[in-house]
Amino acid sequence: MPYLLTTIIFLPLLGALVVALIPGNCDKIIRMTAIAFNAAVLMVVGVLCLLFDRTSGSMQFTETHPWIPQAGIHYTVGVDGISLALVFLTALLGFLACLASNTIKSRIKEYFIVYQILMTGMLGTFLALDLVVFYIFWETVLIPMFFLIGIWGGPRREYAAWKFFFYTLAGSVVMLLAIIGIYFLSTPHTFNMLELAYSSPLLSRTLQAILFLMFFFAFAIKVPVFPFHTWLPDAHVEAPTPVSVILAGVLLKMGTYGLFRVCVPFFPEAVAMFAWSLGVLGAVNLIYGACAAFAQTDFKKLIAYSSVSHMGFVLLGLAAMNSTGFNGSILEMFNHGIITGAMFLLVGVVYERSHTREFSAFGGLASTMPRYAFFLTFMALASLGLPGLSGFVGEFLSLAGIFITFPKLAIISAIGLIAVVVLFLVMVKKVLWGKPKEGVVWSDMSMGEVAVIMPLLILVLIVGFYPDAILDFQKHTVDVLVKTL
Amino acid sequence: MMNSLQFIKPELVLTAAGLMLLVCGVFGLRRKPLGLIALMAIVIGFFSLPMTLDSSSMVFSGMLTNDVFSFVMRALVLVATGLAVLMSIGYSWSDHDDAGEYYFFLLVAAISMMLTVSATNLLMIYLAIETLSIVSYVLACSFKKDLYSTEAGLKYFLFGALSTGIMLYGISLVYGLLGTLSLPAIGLKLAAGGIHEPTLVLAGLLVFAGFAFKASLVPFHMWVADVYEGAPWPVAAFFSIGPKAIGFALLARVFFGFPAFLTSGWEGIAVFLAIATMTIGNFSAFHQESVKRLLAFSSVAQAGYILAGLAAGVLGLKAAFFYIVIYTFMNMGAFACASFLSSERAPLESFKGMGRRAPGWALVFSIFLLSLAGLPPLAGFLAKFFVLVAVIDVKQYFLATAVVVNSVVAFFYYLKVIKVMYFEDSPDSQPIRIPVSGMIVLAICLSAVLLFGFWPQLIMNILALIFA
Amino acid sequence: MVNIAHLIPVFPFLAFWLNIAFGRRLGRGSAYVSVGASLISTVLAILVFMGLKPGGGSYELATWITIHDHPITLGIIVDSLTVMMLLVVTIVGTLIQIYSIGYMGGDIRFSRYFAYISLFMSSMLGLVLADNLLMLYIFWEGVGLCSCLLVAFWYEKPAAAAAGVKAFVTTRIGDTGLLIGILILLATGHSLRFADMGSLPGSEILMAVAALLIFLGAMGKSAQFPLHVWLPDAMEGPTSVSALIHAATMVAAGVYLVARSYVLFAMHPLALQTVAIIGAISAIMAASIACTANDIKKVLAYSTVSQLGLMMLALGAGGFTAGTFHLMTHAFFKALLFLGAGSVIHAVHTQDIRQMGGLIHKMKITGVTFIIGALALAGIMPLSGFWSKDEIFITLWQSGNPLLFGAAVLTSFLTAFYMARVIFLTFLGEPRTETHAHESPAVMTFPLVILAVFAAGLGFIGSPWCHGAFQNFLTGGEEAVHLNYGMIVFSTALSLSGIGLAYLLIVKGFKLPGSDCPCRNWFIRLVENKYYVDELYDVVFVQTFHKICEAMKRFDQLHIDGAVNGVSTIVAFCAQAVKRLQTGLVENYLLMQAGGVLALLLFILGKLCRIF
Amino acid sequence: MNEAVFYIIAFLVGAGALLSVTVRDIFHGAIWLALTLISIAFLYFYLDAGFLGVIQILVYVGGIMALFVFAIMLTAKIGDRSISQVNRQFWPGLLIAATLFVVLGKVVMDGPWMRLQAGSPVTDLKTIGTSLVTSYVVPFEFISLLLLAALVGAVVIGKVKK
Amino acid sequence: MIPLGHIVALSLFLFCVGVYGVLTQRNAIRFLISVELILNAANINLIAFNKYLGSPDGLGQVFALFVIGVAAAASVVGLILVIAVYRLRKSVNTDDFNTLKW
Repeated sequence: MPYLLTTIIFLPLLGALVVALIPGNCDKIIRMTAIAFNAAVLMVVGVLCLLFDRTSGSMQFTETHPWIPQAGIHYTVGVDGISLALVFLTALLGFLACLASNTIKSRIKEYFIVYQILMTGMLGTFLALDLVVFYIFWETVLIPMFFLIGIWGGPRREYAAWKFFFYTLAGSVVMLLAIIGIYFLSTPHTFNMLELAYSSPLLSRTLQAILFLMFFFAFAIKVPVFPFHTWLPDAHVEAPTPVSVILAGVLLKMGTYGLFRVCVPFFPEAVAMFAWSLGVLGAVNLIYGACAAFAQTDFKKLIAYSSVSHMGFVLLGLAAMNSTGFNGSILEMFNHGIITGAMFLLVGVVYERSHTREFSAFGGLASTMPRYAFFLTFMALASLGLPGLSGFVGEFLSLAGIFITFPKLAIISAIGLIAVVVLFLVMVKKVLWGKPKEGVVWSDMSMGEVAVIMPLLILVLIVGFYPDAILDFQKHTVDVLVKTL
Repeated sequence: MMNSLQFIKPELVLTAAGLMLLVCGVFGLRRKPLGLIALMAIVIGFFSLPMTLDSSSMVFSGMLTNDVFSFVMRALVLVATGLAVLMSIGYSWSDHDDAGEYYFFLLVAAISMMLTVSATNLLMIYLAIETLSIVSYVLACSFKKDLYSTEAGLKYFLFGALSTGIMLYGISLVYGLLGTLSLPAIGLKLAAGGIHEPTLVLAGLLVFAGFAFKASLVPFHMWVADVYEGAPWPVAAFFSIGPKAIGFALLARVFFGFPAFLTSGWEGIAVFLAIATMTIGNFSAFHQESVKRLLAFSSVAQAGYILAGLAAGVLGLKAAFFYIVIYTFMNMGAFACASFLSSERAPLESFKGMGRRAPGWALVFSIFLLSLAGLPPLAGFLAKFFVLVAVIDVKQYFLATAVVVNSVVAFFYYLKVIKVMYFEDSPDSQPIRIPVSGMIVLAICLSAVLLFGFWPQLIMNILALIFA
Repeated sequence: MVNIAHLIPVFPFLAFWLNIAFGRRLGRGSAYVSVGASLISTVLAILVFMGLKPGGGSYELATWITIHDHPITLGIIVDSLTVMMLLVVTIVGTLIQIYSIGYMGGDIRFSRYFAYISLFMSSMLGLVLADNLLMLYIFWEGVGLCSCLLVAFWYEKPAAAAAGVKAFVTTRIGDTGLLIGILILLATGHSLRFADMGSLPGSEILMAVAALLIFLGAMGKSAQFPLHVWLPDAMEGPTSVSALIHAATMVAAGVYLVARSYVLFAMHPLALQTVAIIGAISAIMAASIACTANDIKKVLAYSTVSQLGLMMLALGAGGFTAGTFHLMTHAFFKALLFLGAGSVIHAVHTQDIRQMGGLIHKMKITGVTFIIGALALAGIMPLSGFWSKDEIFITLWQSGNPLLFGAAVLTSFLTAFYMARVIFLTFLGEPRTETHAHESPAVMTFPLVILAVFAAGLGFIGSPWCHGAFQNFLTGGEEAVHLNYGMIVFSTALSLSGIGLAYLLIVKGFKLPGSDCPCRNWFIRLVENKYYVDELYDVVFVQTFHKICEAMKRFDQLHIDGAVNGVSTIVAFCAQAVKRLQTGLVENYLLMQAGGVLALLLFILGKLCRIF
Repeated sequence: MNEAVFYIIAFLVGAGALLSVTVRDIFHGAIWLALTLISIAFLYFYLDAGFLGVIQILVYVGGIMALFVFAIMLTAKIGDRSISQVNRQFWPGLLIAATLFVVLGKVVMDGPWMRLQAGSPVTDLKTIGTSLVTSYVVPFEFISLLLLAALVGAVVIGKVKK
Repeated sequence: MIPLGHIVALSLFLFCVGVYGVLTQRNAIRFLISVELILNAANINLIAFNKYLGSPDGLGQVFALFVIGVAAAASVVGLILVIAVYRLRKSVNTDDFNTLKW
């Protein structure tokens, strides 16, 4: 299957073009077109998953075409176990969020155009194997997101959009410097990530450390790692529901993906050097995020901060520097995407009905919206890492991994996990339990809303019960990665 | 001699057309046909350019040179002027007559710019720059009953007069030191050595200041915003691409590149000025409420990036050249969009709701702005990227940092315009019509920005020729 | 037949999904789904029991996940301990579900209730069957979740909702210990199988720590001091839930865990001692609180804590069989007591024993079965509680630690006292308030009777009269158990004296502690207020946590976000300043230009001069 | 003798220049400028550039000075001598000019010209004429375009539509 | 002959006086006068160098010739611009021309 990955990357862009050609007043057709294109992407990704050789840990489906050969820039894409899970996640959430976009009522055409461009950017980021191409896709995400938050967002959308944009941009320009730097430091000069994975570990420790820190800065902002996280609550809260889903589900993963794709293979010594700090940051993320989330009075903000908390596990797994930790970390990315995506969908459900996200407006929803109560409880439990659901597997693997390397951190994190539990239980209590508010008559979730969230629920169960469903894909890649350390 | 005449064929075409325009203007030909004549002349000139390639490398006894650089720059100058003419045709002039003279001035500017880039003698360079300046003063003052336009013209003149004075004084010192003004001869003399260096540096610096004025480097940029704001949109657009490209071409030819004049020691100043230029340009644009001024300062900042390229060796020269080409199109596009979408002063509020009033043009404008800001995968990004690559290659890490920090700051004001267009609604929902010639300008610029962004080889191959 | 054991939890699990998905359509039918599933499980459990080979065995279904290159399998362990627990859980569970049909009859979320119960059954059975710690942990959390959901089943009541959260969080604190213990075992021994626990390669101290951490998990689940606070609050849930989860099965899971990983504990005296001490403290403390409680369910709840403490005490003192035996008998009689209490509450709509009285006349079956259960708990021969308690006494006596033995004795005495107090106040005497109490329907009394039979008779299988059949079944040994007459006399006398004291205080007019007793002193007030543990926790943990969270939120907004916004403010300010350079006056521009030339000149000349 | 002539001329040039930018009355300034320009013409004669001297007088004194006077007459109100002719940045301006003088002077004085007393062949008119139509034919032709453009520009701006 | 340096010093003085005038004078016409001084300073240089260094094609004088021509053209345009501004503002003082700023 030549051009399979290229198809995946540019199919959404084609969708954007097609949507752009449809007259602006045909809302329904635009919506259907966008959904169709996203479904097509999902299907192609499905084919990719089927064709993917799980027994191999190397890059597959690679394509290379010279783009600017004078500057050593080639359009190179490929997929391995680490990226495959994220590509699948992107395609899935992209499709579901597209379905959930019926809450968008204004400027639909522009919305879907921008949305499709965003998809291309995200998929490209996960598939690119040339640092410049990677950077280009990475940046491509920014502007669509800026629009999606700024036009279709909540009351403080402008502030949030600015903040998101500049925070991320500040990180990525530093990455750009590092990309160029590593180009000149590598012998022979190259932007190819696979070649760099061979040549850059030979750099001196100091150089590795400097370059690592530069890349890390960019990724840390995207993840986000404490103390670079404050864009996230604002952006998540102000973004419309489907965009929040994408933001939390996919965009944050770009940062952690970068850590795995760039930092670990390129600078193994530096990563080892900073492993302890990474672990501490992970633990801080975990606990700080949970605590800050707990104090929020805004439903969506709470979920946003809980994302900060969850990403702590990814960092912990990374800091473990062993296959268990890496597996856990990557799985946690996938899980977080699914669970938090679902969470934002659920917040959106009540927001649609109440037009507020303050906890004080909710309460007793379990009585009036039983279906909603089930889904919210389920996802909250998955979020807090209830064994048997997907969240647990990733968290446990991360903890098990870091326990070998830094037992103290693992213990602190495990204790910090209590805060996460408290957080979500209290959230369930505030929203679902108690007496229903006077005069509140919100209809229960419609079948459409259930249909959007159902696949996520099923995935949570599948991964929870049978984690190898995902782990099988990434195992060998992780092994290869660990061997290079 | 025939050979030499062959070389200046495009200039001769333009001169003839200019004179014709004057005559036709006097006989009351309307604005549009006049513009078309000018345009036709430029097109003819453009297509007669390849014929000049056959000439020998030195023409008019070494006054002009026939190298790839001058060829390409002449082409660029013609394109820039052509775009400005096209834009002028579509522009809604109010309270302005003398259309024939207007186009005549544009053509004279084009001629002088073409001679500048192919000149290899400081005397010729001085004359051409001075001509360009004088014509520019008059162009800036196009609305002679307008408070803004006249003030712009006068400010431009006052600033320019001092600049050319300083430059002339510098040239006179160069003459005194080296006894010649021909660049190849200067190169030989310098290579031979034995020149009193402080005086040489002094003379060079004064000449540098004159070029920097054209390239609008800090602190020789102060006129930019006021002149652009006061001048009519097409003139401002022209200023922002034509003379600026000339400034850089001169800097490249005389100070950083070709037959080397004072090759060493300029990098330090260039680095310093590059940082100052981009920073002050960006910071000044930050709070602008007038899109015209904003774009003016943006063009100053862009000059900083180009200069950063010049400061970075051969790779940097390539990058700077690449940047200039890209810049010509994207900046022209941005100016053209802004002029057609808004009024002469172009306050930011007038762009409110443009995303709905003129969705297509708002998108095009956004693309130009984002390209200026350096967003991948647009051409502006690649330009910045190559500059950065060159800068890092020569280990100017501080400069590299300044470039990226500045590009972050710059994003703010470019996005501010886009934000106003898309995020805010306007009370006025009347759709906006753009004249055909305006569309052509935008189409050319847009396709260039996209084409060069996705297929930079086009320029790369030329670069390979120049630096062969 | 052993290899069908893994099917046991499957049916309740299916019932859960059926009830969740189609609950509203099923209506009352959902009860039958759950009870049916439960019955199938019971039958399967009995089949497994019948087919059990001596020494048991385990088998693996699949590899669940690979950690540190070592597979964690989905393994099933089937040995006598498991089978015992299986039987207890399925039988008690089925009976309680039948009871619930009547008890929960009018509830609007009838099917949801049964869904949760089924999920609980499934998790609990899975927990019992798990052959390694990680699997156990998974189901362990599952039962915790069900406990939480069922405690908060009437979430409209704020107290119930809060209790649900408290139950989950408190047990979760213990579970964190368990989790870390698992991590230690994984990191050092690479095996989590109970079968391998005797031969783990880790260092002595590390293994002891692991054992203690595992015990921490057990403490949370079994509501041992200092993690006992959730259990009394959990009484906000339906009484049938209290009976099933908070008396018979889930809370016993802690004891089960210790018993299950007993090898590990046995190797480390420190761990074992800790278990004993914690058990002793919990036993005495909870028993004393039970004496002053006036809510019938609270009395039973504290009694549960106390009895669980007693089991822990026994385990800690080396009495593996004693602890598990008591676990089994306790499951039946405590379930019976709760169901009886539920029946009473169902009838009189109050839980305060001071407002009851003379109920035995109106509710004969309930009364009689309740009294049987109470006597069994108090340890009156020959009811089941007597035998298991007797076993514990003997173990402790033999362990030679007088303090531990004293603790058991004191607990036993107090137990007899407070159970007698409940009976005197509730069923005997005269009604203190106007009630229209009536006997509960058959669907509720039927389980009571069955349970009463078990409560009365189950003890025999562990009695010398059966030659210690239970003990031998459990350990696989052939030892005969002998009658220890001294101990029988002693413990009977102890129980009777407790009942006698209660009789004196309550029936004979001595004022009971807890009402307006003139002899209130600081100690009684302390006990009445449950030793102020809740208040202490509220101040030390809950409020501190809230404060920390608030502080972090503020820190986030003020400092971190402040720094971010500060940067943008600085940039904006600088931009404003730079913009002001453009004064509009051309002379200023010229000055800048000339000054610029001069500055550059000085700069470059300065550079040159250094060369010269 | 020769030297003395030079210094007299130099004094005239310097003093005239100084006065032309310092006297309060702009009209007087223009007169002083004329004096300076004439003195410079004499300097040209002194430097054996007679043709240039003539041109200087013709173009500058005859042409440009006339323009200046016209412009002054058109714009300046004769009576506003009371207003200061110096703007607000007098001191910084003076400082920069003075520093420039010192720095440039120092550099140039250190340079190779200080002692140079050459007697090279005089450039005669014929050389200039030949140069203009051979080596410098492009500038020579081009300056006509410049003058035309300037002329047209002046007309365009200057003419007032009725 | 006097040393070349003295002539250069004179031109330098003229140049600096010109710069001084440009910087400190508020009258736009005075500005033009100052610019003329700068141009003449350059011209003095050119002619002096031509004399002292000797150039076969008389470059210095040719250049000076051009400069005089250019200066004339520039002065014309400059004065016209001053007059154009004066027509609208009735002022030739540069500190009055700040409609365009910031």
